[in-house]
Parts: sequence; structure tokens; C-alpha cells
Amino acid sequence: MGYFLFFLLAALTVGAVLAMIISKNQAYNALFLILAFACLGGIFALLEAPFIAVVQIIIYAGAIMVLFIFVIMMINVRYGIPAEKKKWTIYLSIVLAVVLIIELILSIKGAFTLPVSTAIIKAGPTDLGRLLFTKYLYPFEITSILIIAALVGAIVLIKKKEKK
Amino acid sequence: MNLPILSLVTFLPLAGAVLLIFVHHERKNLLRVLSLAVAIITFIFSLSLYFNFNDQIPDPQFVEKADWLGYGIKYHIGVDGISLFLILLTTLLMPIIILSSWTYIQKRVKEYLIFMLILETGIIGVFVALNLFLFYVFWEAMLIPMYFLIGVWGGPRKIYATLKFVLFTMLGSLLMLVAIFFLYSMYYKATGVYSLNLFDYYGLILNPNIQIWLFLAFALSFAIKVPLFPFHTWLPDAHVEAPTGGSVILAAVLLKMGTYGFLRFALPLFPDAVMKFLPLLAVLSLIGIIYGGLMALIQKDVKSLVAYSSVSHMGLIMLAVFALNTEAIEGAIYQMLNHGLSTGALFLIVGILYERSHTRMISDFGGVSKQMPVFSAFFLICMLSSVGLPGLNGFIGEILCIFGIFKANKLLAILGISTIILAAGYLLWMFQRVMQGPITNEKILSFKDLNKREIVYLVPIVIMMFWMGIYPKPFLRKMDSSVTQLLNRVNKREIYFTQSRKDKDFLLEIEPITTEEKNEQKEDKAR
Amino acid sequence: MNNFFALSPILVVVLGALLVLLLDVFLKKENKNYLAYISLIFLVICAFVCIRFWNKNYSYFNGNLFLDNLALFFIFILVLATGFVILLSMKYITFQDVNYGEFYALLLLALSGVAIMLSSIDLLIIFLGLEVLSICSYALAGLKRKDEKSSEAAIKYFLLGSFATAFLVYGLALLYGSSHSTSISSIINFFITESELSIMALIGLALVIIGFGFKIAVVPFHMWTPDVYQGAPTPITAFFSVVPKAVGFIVFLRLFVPYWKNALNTQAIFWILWVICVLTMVVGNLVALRQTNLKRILAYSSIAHAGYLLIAVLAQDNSSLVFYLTVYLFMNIGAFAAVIALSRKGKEYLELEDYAGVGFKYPWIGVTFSIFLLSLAGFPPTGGFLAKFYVFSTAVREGLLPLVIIGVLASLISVFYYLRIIVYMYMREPAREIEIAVENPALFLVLFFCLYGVIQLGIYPRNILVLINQAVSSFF
Amino acid sequence: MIPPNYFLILSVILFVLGSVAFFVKKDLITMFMSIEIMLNAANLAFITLARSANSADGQIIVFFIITVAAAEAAVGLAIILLIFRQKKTIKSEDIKLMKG
Amino acid sequence: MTEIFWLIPFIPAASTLILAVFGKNLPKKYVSFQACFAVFASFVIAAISAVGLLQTAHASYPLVKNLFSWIQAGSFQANLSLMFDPLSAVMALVVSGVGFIIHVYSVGYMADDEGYTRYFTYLNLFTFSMLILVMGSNLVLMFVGWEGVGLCSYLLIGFWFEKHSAANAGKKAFIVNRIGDAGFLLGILFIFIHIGSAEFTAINQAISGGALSAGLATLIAILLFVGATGKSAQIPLYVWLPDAMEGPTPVSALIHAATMVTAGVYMVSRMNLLYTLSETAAQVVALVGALTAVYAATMALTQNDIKRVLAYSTISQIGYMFIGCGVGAYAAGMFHLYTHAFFKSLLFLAAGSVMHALSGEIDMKKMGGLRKYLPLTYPTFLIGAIAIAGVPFFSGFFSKDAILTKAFAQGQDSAFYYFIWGLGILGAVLTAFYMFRLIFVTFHGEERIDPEIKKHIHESPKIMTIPLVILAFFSVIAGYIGLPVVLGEKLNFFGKFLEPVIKEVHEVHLSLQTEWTLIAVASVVALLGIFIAYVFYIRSPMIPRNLAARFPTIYKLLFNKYYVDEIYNAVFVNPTVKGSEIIYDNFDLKVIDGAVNGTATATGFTGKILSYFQSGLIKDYALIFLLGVIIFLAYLLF
Repeated sequence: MGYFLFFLLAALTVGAVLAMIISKNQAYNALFLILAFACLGGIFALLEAPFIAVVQIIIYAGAIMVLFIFVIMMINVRYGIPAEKKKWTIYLSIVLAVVLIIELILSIKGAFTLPVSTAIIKAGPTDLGRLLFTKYLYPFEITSILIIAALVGAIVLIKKKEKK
Repeated sequence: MNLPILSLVTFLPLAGAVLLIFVHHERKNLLRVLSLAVAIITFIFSLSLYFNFNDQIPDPQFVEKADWLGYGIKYHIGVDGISLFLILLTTLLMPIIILSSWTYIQKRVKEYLIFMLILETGIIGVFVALNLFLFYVFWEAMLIPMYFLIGVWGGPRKIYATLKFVLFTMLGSLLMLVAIFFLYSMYYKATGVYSLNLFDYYGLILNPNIQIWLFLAFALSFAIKVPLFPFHTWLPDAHVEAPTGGSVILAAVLLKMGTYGFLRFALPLFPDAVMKFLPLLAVLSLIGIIYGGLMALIQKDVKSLVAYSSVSHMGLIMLAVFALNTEAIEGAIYQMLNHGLSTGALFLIVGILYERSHTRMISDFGGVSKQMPVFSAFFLICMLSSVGLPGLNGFIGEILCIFGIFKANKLLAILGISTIILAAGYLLWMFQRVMQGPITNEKILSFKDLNKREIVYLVPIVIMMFWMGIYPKPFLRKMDSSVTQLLNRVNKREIYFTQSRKDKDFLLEIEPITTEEKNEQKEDKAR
Repeated sequence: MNNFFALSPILVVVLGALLVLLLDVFLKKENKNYLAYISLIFLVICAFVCIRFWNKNYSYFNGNLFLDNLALFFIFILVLATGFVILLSMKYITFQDVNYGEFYALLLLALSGVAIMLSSIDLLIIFLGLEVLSICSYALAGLKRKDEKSSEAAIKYFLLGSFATAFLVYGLALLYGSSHSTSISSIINFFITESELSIMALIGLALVIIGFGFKIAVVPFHMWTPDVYQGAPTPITAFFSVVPKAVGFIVFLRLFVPYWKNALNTQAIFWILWVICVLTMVVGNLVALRQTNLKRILAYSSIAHAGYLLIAVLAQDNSSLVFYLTVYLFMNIGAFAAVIALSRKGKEYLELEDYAGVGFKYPWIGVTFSIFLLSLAGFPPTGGFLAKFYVFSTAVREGLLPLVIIGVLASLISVFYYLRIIVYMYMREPAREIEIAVENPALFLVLFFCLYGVIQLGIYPRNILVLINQAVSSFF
Repeated sequence: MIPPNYFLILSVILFVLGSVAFFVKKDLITMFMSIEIMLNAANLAFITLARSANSADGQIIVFFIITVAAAEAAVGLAIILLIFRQKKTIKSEDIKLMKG
Repeated sequence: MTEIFWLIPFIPAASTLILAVFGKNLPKKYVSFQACFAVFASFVIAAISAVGLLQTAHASYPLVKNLFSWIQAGSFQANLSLMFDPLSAVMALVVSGVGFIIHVYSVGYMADDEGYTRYFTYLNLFTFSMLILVMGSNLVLMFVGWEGVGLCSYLLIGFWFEKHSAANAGKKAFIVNRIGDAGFLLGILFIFIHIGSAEFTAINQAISGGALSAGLATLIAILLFVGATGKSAQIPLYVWLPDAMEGPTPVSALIHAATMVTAGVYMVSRMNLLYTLSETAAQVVALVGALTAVYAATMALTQNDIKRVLAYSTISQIGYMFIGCGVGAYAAGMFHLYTHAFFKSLLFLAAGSVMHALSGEIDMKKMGGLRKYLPLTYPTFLIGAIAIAGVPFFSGFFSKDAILTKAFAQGQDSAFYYFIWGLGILGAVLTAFYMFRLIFVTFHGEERIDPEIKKHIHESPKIMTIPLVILAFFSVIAGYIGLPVVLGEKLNFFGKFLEPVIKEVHEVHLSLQTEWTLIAVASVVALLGIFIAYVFYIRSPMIPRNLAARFPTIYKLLFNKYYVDEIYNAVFVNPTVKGSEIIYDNFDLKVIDGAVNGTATATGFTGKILSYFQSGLIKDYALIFLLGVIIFLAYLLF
């Protein structure tokens, strides 16, 4: 069952990403991406990370991608912007992809045979919350600065100029 | 007197330059007078170096040593028989240059004078530095004012010339810097103490195979400066484009830094490599003599003619340096001074002509003697000094060089002696075309003879030419012990290496370092 | 020592940013300069804190925040840099229509990111700090909103920066996967033993290096640099050229010092860095030869300087690296200050042609700019020379002779383009007249400070060397 | 339990597809999306490896990375919008004022 | 009194200095007075010293006055020290004596010249240099004088530098001399290395002590002789002397006839031990001398320039002197030098007087019949011509005879010397011929003077003619202090005087009869030459023209001085200049400088290529980033 689900989700994710690469309409792209992220959320769940799975779906597939879609709608480009059409670019990208995949797989080969512990990780919302406010308090505080920065940055870039 | 006289001589011009900054640039005469005063005071101070110099001591005198940055980087200066006269030459020429630029430079007088004074500090610094770091600092720092002098006040192709000059010089000096680093680390590995003291390095004996590379790096730097054939092409460009003062200082002093470098660094530090490259370097010098002479023969521009003549003359000096005997090296040092005076004077003279005619093409002149008899006399004397006429300074240097070369290798001397024919050829021909013959160019009729200022700055040079030609003893005696010691350094180690084990990387019979210094360095580390 | 005060440098800066944001709402456009003063006050406080905390080794959050001398030294230095940038910006932002209060806030926030990065040895925290810095940087690069170049710079910086971040994150994942921690010390501990996961960790490390390599702009991860430098508002370019680079190198320092010392097989990484170093020096300098835009020249020059700095990393010489960075701060900001000086309302002079005759027309700008350029080129008696001297000499001692030879030859090339600027300033007749706004006391203050720094560091940097030795000998 | 290699290979594939997509795609928004894919791939790797390590830390880190992604998205999209306002295009090829 | 001899050169030196520095402001009269007086003072001191020398014991020769150590470095030591011995005495007397007369003459000759002061400055400087040359106690100092006189020669030849030809001639003289000097210097260096000193006394001691092998001696001797060929205008370096006539005539008389050009002879005599040691070198000297004597004489045959004839004659006569040195008759060589100084300067001065009379005309074709206009110049000129032609009882006869006799005597050892003698005789005929050709064409026959010039013809002022008379007087009697040996050993004062310095070698004695025969032969050839000239130019003036028409090639060859100048130009000068130009354009600028600039261009070009990658497109940047990642990962993995 787990395997089936995994393969289904994995295939869907990869398919969605490929579709995004091929499709030339940004709106579709965003939708494909939402699909991919949702599937990834499923995979996270398979990895016994339910909290992250939910976060993934809510924040990523939900919030962030909605932001994308907003922007796409604001921009409203009438024509699609296709991916690279030049032959050599496509071949090159395929080669690049293959090589990079091989390299990365070779590099993480060592982790394939790691024993999978049978003990269930305590990674429920409570556990994570506790961790977040003890061991990871400092990074958590930093994220606040990060978000302020992002807010200020985004606003200053697109706010309309005040009239004199 | 406990004055730090050497530091004073070195940094007085710099202080003068700082002073000039605060003078308004419109007050040109004040600027000129001030800078002249600074230069003259520097010269007077430098004279005391001469009078207090003890010619029995081979090692540097007037030594000043102070800790600077730690790790062997020290403020360490001194003068010995090799550098003494080069310093005096510099300080003597500087007032002359300033006088010569009195009216020649009309634009941006203030900056010009400031750069000149900075340049003087840089040059003197090179000659007095005994710490390799300090040496390198001055060596490079001196490039900057020179770069501006050519680039700002130069002729039409000044930018090309000045960049070529700087890049060429830096190519050599940067590789030398790497070699200095290498010595630095070698010394550290050998003794566990950081040192950049030249005299410590004299005690360091390196494997000949390593010496080769280090020597090449040093030699390239100095060879470019000299300039040794085939690294000479920056010289004509720089000379032609530079303003008179720049050409004078370039020819008179800057080129000497190359030969000085060979004497001070390349020879005593890497004697075995020297032996290995001796034939090559000697042949290059020889080619330089003949080649420079031939090229000078056919130049159409007076300045570039004098520039190529420098190539030829410096070739002779280099050949003498590589002869490695007392006569030749003393001759070489003497000839360095001579060349400084005579070529410097020739550039001044070309400058005087240029100021009147705004051209340097030989073909634009002719019959100037008629119009400017006094000038003609000075020109003649300077030219003859360059030709090496007995009774003038050039002869003594030349004959000592040739004698020394002859002692070392007869064939080289026989070929090298062609310099006396070639020099006569190109200089006399030039003199004929410029000064003699009928006046063909109407402009010449309006030339005024030398004014008092011009005479004032030419006279000391001419007096020196005669003095050095007739009574060279006060000069030669002061060099003796330093030159002997230099040769001992070169030869002693030669012996050492014939016996030594060749498998070791370096090392050494190091002269013991004082415990004081070791303690100092420990403190450094502790901090 | 666990002490809440360890937070204070970061807090001060963030508070400053918040205060600026708050006041921005109330201040009229003409009075935006007060924001700069406020920022400066906070920076001064921060710097003061750094001085007071010297040698105290405060830490907090179980050591995640650790104010060792190295961190303090660099926080101080980069506070100084930020202060300079703010001074440079005061006139600039009104002239170039970037007059937002957020400008200062973003700078301060970026600085807080910097402080976070500097004071931690946990890669996760460093990463987060880096993101704070980056996000502020993206926004700052695009602040000249009407200028297409500025937004182009922003988008390039942003896209490529995020791209690099993704690699960094993946590398973090691999490192975490092998060592089960993101703390540098545990990661290094992992490298001490050989295991099946070694290769994964190694690749992880490589990806992290690449991620930071992007920030410090080393070849081949440097492509964004010239475009971003050119497009960004000039004070921000000065900021970019100094701050992220310094931080990146300090992270390298924290990462590599124990790595070289402890790891089993350091050769692979060593050679990768070696190649990067050579490429950086050569490409940076060669391409700079072709440039005619001042900001681009300085961009490529900063790439090349990253190469020299990498030599120090490879030579494992911490103090010379730190010293170089210090000098680099002064000379580079100084150079940008001179570039900024040549501007007036609505106009910046950035093409080489504009510089013809500037040296004599504006003597102080000319002289100081020349000195900065000469320092960048490594002429004595400036700090640039001494910095190179230290780096190269230790590198030779460590046996990196080929690298040093390439380094000096590359810097020979660099001499050409630095001098070319001086050529234009002093040796060319002006082709067109330029008009600049001369009353800019803040800018001249920066010029003066940088000049002082460059000269002082070149002639007698003993005191600073002592501080640097204390900084690098005490960390960890 | 599904062994980690499946997840890891998926993560690698996603990461590489993301990076190649960044190279192939021509509109700024989709390029940015590719980066999101890469980040997600990294997240996947984190969680997988954390599971192997038997630790919840990985998940926390992923949480932070998602925050970072959100922050980046905010600023990034703002920048893209800025570009669009100026140039009326989001084709990456049109953005080459500065080069050389 | 003798110890003050060291003052001899320094009086003119002081005068030079004063004239050079203050000359501009001094009145002409004072200038001429001082200049002449300085030389005269030298002469007086020289004379006193010479007398003193006669009273000194031979063993104490030479007298040396060491002023100071001049150059000293390592083993190189040269003192500024003067010596005085019979050889120097003769030279000093000739230089100062003849010099003084010519100074006086110049006062008149140069009276109207703008460069009056300059002229006397140079002339004094010359006297100083020449005296240093002859009195220097070592080779280095001799070289100083050697070059110094070369300089003065240069300055004085180019005295009227506005004329291209004069400037050119001066330069040519200097450079050609320098070629010789280079050889000379090498010779000095060899001596220095192998003997360790350049002091003449030390050299002589060393040579006597056998310090030099014969081969080395030959090498050194020939190198020194190269210098002599330059200074003394011998084959192959004689080319400068004819051109040197561009200078003022008194200069030609002093420098290019009487004194400087004979320096080579002095030098060879000074080094006589060396040349004695090396037979080969001596033969080379003799051969070059003999060939030059004849060769120059042939060129003199066809010249129309009055001064050039004299110039070639000088070359030829110096050849005789070298024959003397080559055959070991150093005293005779010096004797000829001494007599030659009188009659040749007389000839030049007289020629100068002619030119003065004819407003500077120098072409013989435009003279003729001048005898009646120049009542004082003509006889003195004639006396000079007779003396040089070797007519008995005139000075030239005695000295030339002494040389030829010695050459013939040497012939008993080696037939080579008969050949030399034969050339000498041939030269004697030619000498007599061209000298009287000069006399006849100039002073006799029809007048071909430019009518414009004719109006101004006048005899020279007294200040010029009195020197002529004095010189004429000496031209007649000078020979009597060195009468031929046949008349008795004791009568050869000159030889006796020089004996302590010059060791006559190969004392080959001829029978009385042979000697007398030789004297007769010499007298006959001289008269024969005069007779032929008489036939050619007075009796039947058509002959020379016919001869010229019959043998056009030879005539042209002679007239154009064997085209030697042209050949030198084509072989040495032009290839050097043209070759240098080609090297400069193609090698210096293109190869060396090209390499430099090429490196710069290549660097720039690489930068350009690299900057193409910086395309401005994010996509490309990403590609390069990715490639970097791939490569680095690949390196780590594999």
C-alpha cells in the first residue's frame, strides 16, 4: 500500500513538474506546481511527518502558490511564454539533467542503506512546537526578522509613490 | 650629532611635498622656490653623509633600525659604498630638475613639484633600504609619482608610455615579490625566526636549484629596470613622452636601480645561480651595448636617441657588473654615476631645445650653435662626457668597466669596446645635425641663448663631470671596502658550494641572530 | 558564558530598523535625513557594544549565539561599513529618487542578518541569517524603482540568489543527513571518521561552498555580480561589495579552519577551492579590462579580490584573511564613495569617459580615488599592498607558490584597469563637461575615514594586527 | 516502511528537474517556481534523512525552509511585479540591459 | 731647473680655462696675447728642461713627476704623472715651438673671424692635450692626450660648423679616430693585464725582463698600431685627414701636419722595445708605412685643392716616419717627424697665405703666376717644397735619407726591407713631383685667377709672413743636427740625444760606399721628380692632359682617391645605418615591441572572449553556474 501510494504520488509530482516545464502558460504552471506540492505533502505524510505535510499543503500549496497566482493574474500576460525552443538547449538541458542526477544519486548512495529505525519519531505538532520554542528558539526568532525584512522589502518595491 | 641623518635625507622631500599641499596652486613661484629649497636642503644634508662616511667600513653606515610591523618587517636603513653616491646623485639632480622645470612646466605646477619630491623620497628609499620589505615598498611606491609625471605632463603618447612603463616594471617587481616571499619562508623554516633583513639573507645558503628560480625572478625585475636587452622597449617610449624632469630622473637614477639591485640583491644572494646565468646575461648585456648603439644611430627623435644610448650604456654597466671583479664593479658604479650625470644632462639639454622649439625631431634643427653658443658649449661637454672622452667622467667609468670585463673575458671586452665607437657615432652625428650646419629652420633664428637659470643648473653638472673625470679618487676610495665585501660574498659561497651536499633544499651557515631579536618576535607572537 | 546581553548587537540593530520604520511614517519627505541619523546612532551603540564585549565571549541560546572576538571584530567592521554606506546614501537617495525610509531599515535589517551569521557556528542559523541579508539585499538592489537597470539588477540578484540558495539548502540537507546536525563542530567531527556517508557529506560540503561561493562571488558563481553591482543604487553596491563578501569569508573561516585541521581527506575540497581561486583571479581581472563602466570595473575587481582572499583561505592563514578583509572594506567603500561623489541630482557619472579631467577639476576626489585605486591595485604604502603582502607571503610559506605566482600576475593585469581610471582622471582632456554637487559633507567624511584607514593600515597597522590576532586565535 | 532510497531518488530527480527548469524556462515567474521545486526537493531530502537519523530536527528545519521560501516569494514576486510595471514583460530574455 | 717640466702642459691648460670661462668678455688683443704667450711659455720651459736634460745623467731618465694617483681600482692603477726624457723633450719642443709660431700666424689669419676667442681656446686646449700625450708617463695618460687631441681636431676641423662639409669632416675625423682608439685601448688593456702597469718605465722593464711572449707582443704591438693608423692617418684609417682640410689652415698646419698626426710615430717610438721584440709587428708597421707613403703620394698627383695635396703629402710623409719605425730606425723616424713639422707647417701656412691673398680660394686651377703677387710667400713656399722633396742640404733630405738608408741596411737581413726601400724611393720621386707640380701650377705659368678676386690680391700681413720666414729658416737648417752617420757618428746629435730612450736594434752597418751611393740615389730621385714636374707643367703643359686622356681609368681612379670614401661608405657606413633602420623597423618595433604589445592585446582579447559569456541573460548565468556545479561534483565523485 505504502509503495503504491508512494509511486503514485511520486509519479504525479514528477509529472506535474515536467508538465510545468513543457507548458507555456504561467497560470497552468502554477496549477501544476500546486499539484506537485500537494503530492509532495502526501509523500511527507508517508515519511511520517504529518505536521510538515499539512504545513506543506497549507502554506506552500495554499499560501505561497496563491501569491503566485495573484501575481500572474495581475500581470495577465496574454501570450504564453514557451520554454526554450532551440534544439541545442534542449539537448543540453537533458544532458545536464542526466549528469546531475547521476552525480547526486552517486553522492547520496551511502544513505540508501541506512537502517530505517522502527521507532516512531515523536514529531507531532506538540513535539515540534516544544522543539521549536526550546532548541530552535533562536532560529525561530530569526525568522521573525526575516519576515519583517521580506515585508518591508516587498512593500517598498511595489507601493505606489506617495503624492506630494 | 645624533640626528637620524639618513631618515632625514630620505623623508625631507616627502615632508616638503606635504608642505606644498598647503600652498595655493596659483602661487607658482612660491611653490617653485619652496620645492627648490627643500631639494637643496636635502642635498646639503646628504653631503654630510658623504663627509661622515667612513670608507674603511664595508657594512652599511648611518644605520637606523626600528621595529615596524613585526614578523621581520623592520624599518632598517643604511648606506654603504655602493649606495652612497647614488643617493648623492639623486639629491644633486633634484634641485637641478626643479630648476629645469621652472618655466618648462606651466600647467599644474604644484602637482608636478609634489610628485617630484615624493619621487625623490621613493628613490632614496630604494637605495637606503636594508629590509626587503622596506625596499620593496619604496621600489613600488616610486612608480606612482613616475607614473603621474609621465602621464600628466608627458607628450602625445603619454598614456601608452606611462602604462607600458608601469606594467613592465611591475611585471618584474611582482615576480621579485614572490621570490622575496620565498626567501622569507625559507629563512623562517631554516631558523624559526621571521626576518626580512637583507644581511640575514646573506647568511642563508640555498640549494643552487632553488637559487636559479629566485635569481630569475630578481634578475627579471632588475633587468627590466636597467633595461637589459630585450626588455628595453619601454624605455624609449617612456623617455620620449616624459617631461624633461621625468626623463632626467628616469635616465639618471631610475635605471640605476636595476644595476643597484643586481649588486645589492641578485649577486650576493644567489651566487651559484649567477654563475649559471652569467654567460646568458653577459651576452644579453653585450647585445644591449651594440644593439642600443645601432638603434640610437638611426633615431629621428633626439630623446629617443638618448634613450637608446642609455640602453647601450647600461649594457656596458651590466657587462661590467657580471665581470665580477673589483675594477669592473667599481667601474660599473662609477659609470652609473657618470651615466646619471651625462644622460641626465643630455635630457636637460634636449629639454632646453624643446622649450624653445617645441619639437624634438632632429630634422627640425640645424645650426643651433650659431644662435646659442653658450648652450652649444654645454651640449658639447655633456655629449663628450657621454662619449667617454678622457678628462671627463665618462672615460674613467668606461675604462674601468672595460678593463674589468677584459680581465674576466677578453672576447666580451673586445666586442664591448665597440661602444666607444658607436657612442661617438650616434652622438656626434646627432650633434652635427642639431647644432651644426647651416640654419635651415627659420624658427631657430628666434632661439635665445641660455638664461642665467639654465646656466646655473647646468654648471654643477659640468663641474661634476670635470671633477669626476680628473680627480675620481674621492669617489672610488669610498667604494673600495664595500665592493670588496660584495665580491667576497659572491666568491666565498661559490667555494662553499663546490664542497657542499647538493641534496639539501637550503641551508646554511647563518650568522647568529641576536637573542634580542628572537625575544622580540616571541613577544610578537604572544600578542 | 550564557548571557542575555549576547543578543544586544543584533537587538540594537533590529530595534534601530524598527524605529526607523516607525518614524518613517511620521516624517516628512524633507526630514528623512533624521532617519539616517537615527540609524547611525544605533550603529554607534552597536559598535560600542562590540567594543565592550571584547574578550568577554558572551553566548546565548545554548551557544547558538556566540560572540567571540572574531564575531565582534567583524560586527564592528561591518557596522562601520554600514555606517559608511548610510553616510554615502544621505544625499544620494534624495538625488537619485530612492528616498524611502525603508532604505535605512533594510540596511539595518541586512546588518542584523550579518550579525546573526557572524555570531553563530550553526549552519542553519547562518543560513537564516544569510536569508535575512539576502532578502534585504534583493529589495535594496531594486530600490531605484524607476530605473530599469535597478530592477533588472534586483531580479537577477534575486533569481540567481535563490537558485544558489537552493543548492545551499540541498547541501545542508546532505550534511545534516550524514552528521545528524547542522552545527559546524559536529559536521567537522563527522569528517574525522571515514564512513559510507563520507562522500555524501563531502558533496554536501561542496554544495554549501557553492552556495556561499555565490555570495562571495567566485568564478563560476560570479555571473550576477557585475550586473547587480551596476544596476543597484551605488551606495548599495558598495554595501554588496563588502558586506556579503566579508561574511561569506568569515563563514569559510569558521568552516575551514577546523576542517583543514581535522578532516581526514581535505585534498579534494582543497583542489576545488584552488581551481576556483585561480579562475576567480584570472577571469575577474581579465574581464575587468574590457569594462568602461566604473561600477562594472569595481564589480570585476571585487571578484578578483575574492580570488586573493581565497588564497588566504587555502593558505589557512586567518589573520591575513581578516586583515585583507579589513583593508578591503576601506579601499572598496572609499572607491565607491568617490564614484558616488561624482553625481548630482538625477544624474550619476559612471562611464570612464566622464572621468576625463576629473582629477584636476575636483582634486580631493581625484586624489582620494586614486589612492583607493592604487590600494586596490596593491601599491605600497597603502593597505592594499600590505594586505596582499600578508596573504601572499603566508601562502608562499604554506607552499602555494603556483597560486601566488598566478595571483601576482593577475594583479599585474589588474594594475592596468585601475590605472586606466587614473589615466582618465588625470591624463585625458575632458570630452564633456560634468557638473557635480559638491556639498556633501557626509560623503567627504566617508572619503576621509576610508583614506585614513587605507593609509593607516598600510603604514602602521600594528594595533589592528594585534586585535586581529586576538580575534582569530580565540574563536571556538 | 518504504526505504529511504526511494525518497532520496525522488528528491534528487525533483531537485535536478527544478534546476534544469530554471535554465530552460523563459518567464520569470516559472523560473522562480523552479526554485521552489528545488527547495521542496531539499525539504524532501531533509525529512527523509531526518527519519533515518530518527530525529525530529529535520522537520523543524524544513519548517524554517518553508518560511524562508515564503519570504523569498514575497520579495521575489514584488520584484517581478516591478519589472513588469516597467517593461510590460516578464520574459527573461528581455532583461539584458546590462552585460559584458 | 728641469723639475719644472711638469708645468709645460699646464700653462696652456690654464690659458684654455681662462679663455673658456671668461673669453666672451675679453678683448681680442688680450686673447691673442694670452694664447700665444701660454704656448711660448711652455716652449721656454721645455727648452730649459731639455737643456737641463742634456746635463743630467742618462741613468736618471726619465724624469717623472707624479702629480696624483688618478684612477685606482683593484689592480688598475693610473697616475696623473708626467715624464720628461729626450723623446718627450723633442716632441714637447716641436709642439710648443711650432705651435707657438702657428699661434702667432693665426692671430693674423683669423683676425676677422667671429669665433676668434673660441679658436684660440681650442688651439690652447690642443696644445695642452698634445703635451699631455707626449709627456704622459703611462699609456693611460697618453690615451687621454690621444683622445684630447682628437677632440681638438674635431672641434677645429668643424670650426666653421655652419658649413655642412666642415661639420661632416670633423665628425668623420673623430669617429675614424675612435676606431683606431678602440684598438689602442685594447692594446693598453693587454699590456695592463700582462704587465700589470701602464707606466712606460714599468713596461720597458717588463719587456726587457721577457714578460711578454713574442706572439703576445705582436698582438699588442699591432693593436697599438691600429690606434696609430687612426691618429696618424695611415692605411686603412687615413680617410679623415684629407677632409680635415675643412678646418682653418693654421689648424691644418699645426694639427694635421706638424703635431697631432705624428702622435702615432711618437707612440711607436715610445714603445720601441715592444716593436723590437716583435719582428712581425715591426714589418707590419714598415709595410703599412711604405704602402701609405706611395699610395697617398699617388693621390696627391691629381688633386687640385691646394690643401688636399698637402694633406696627402702629410699622409705620405708620415708613412715615411713609420717606415723608419718599422725598420728599427726610430731615431730617424723621429727625426723625420721633427723636420717634417717645420716644412709641412711651413707649406700649410704658406698655402694659407695664398688663400688669404686670394680671398679663400683653394682651387689650384684658379691660381697660377702668383709668384709676383706674393713676394714673400712664394720663396718660403718654395723652400718648403724643396725641403719636402728631399733635395740635398735641406732638412727633409737628411731625415728621409736616414730612414731609407736604414731600410736598405735592414735589407741585408731580409729582402722584405729592400722592397720597403724601393717603395720609399718611388714615394720620393712622387713627392718631389707633386710638390713641384703644386709650385708650378700655383706660382708659375699663366694666371687663371678670378678677376674679381684679382682685384684684392695682396701679400699677407707681417704677423703671418714672419712665421713663414722663421719656419723657412728652420726648414733649411733643422736637418743639420742629425747629419748622416757617414759624416761622422758625432754629428748625429739627434740620434745621440735620443739614444738613452731608443735602443737602435739590428745595428747593421753599411759600407761607406753604399751609404754614399744611397745618398746619391736619394738626391737624384728628388731632382728627377722636380724635373718631371718641370717638364709636365712648365715646358709642355699638354703632357698631363694627354696622359689623363690616355689613361682615363687610372686618372679617374687617382682623381677620385681610389674611391675609398665611397667604398667605405658602401661597405661600412651605409650598411650600418640602413641595417639599423631595418632592424629598428622590423625587429625592435615589430618583434620585441610587438611581443610586448601582443601580450597586452592577447590579454585584452582573452578578456573580450570571457566577457561574451557575460551575456546579460539569467539563463546563461544559470547554465554556467550549473556547469560549475557539475564539474566540481564530478571531480569530488570520480
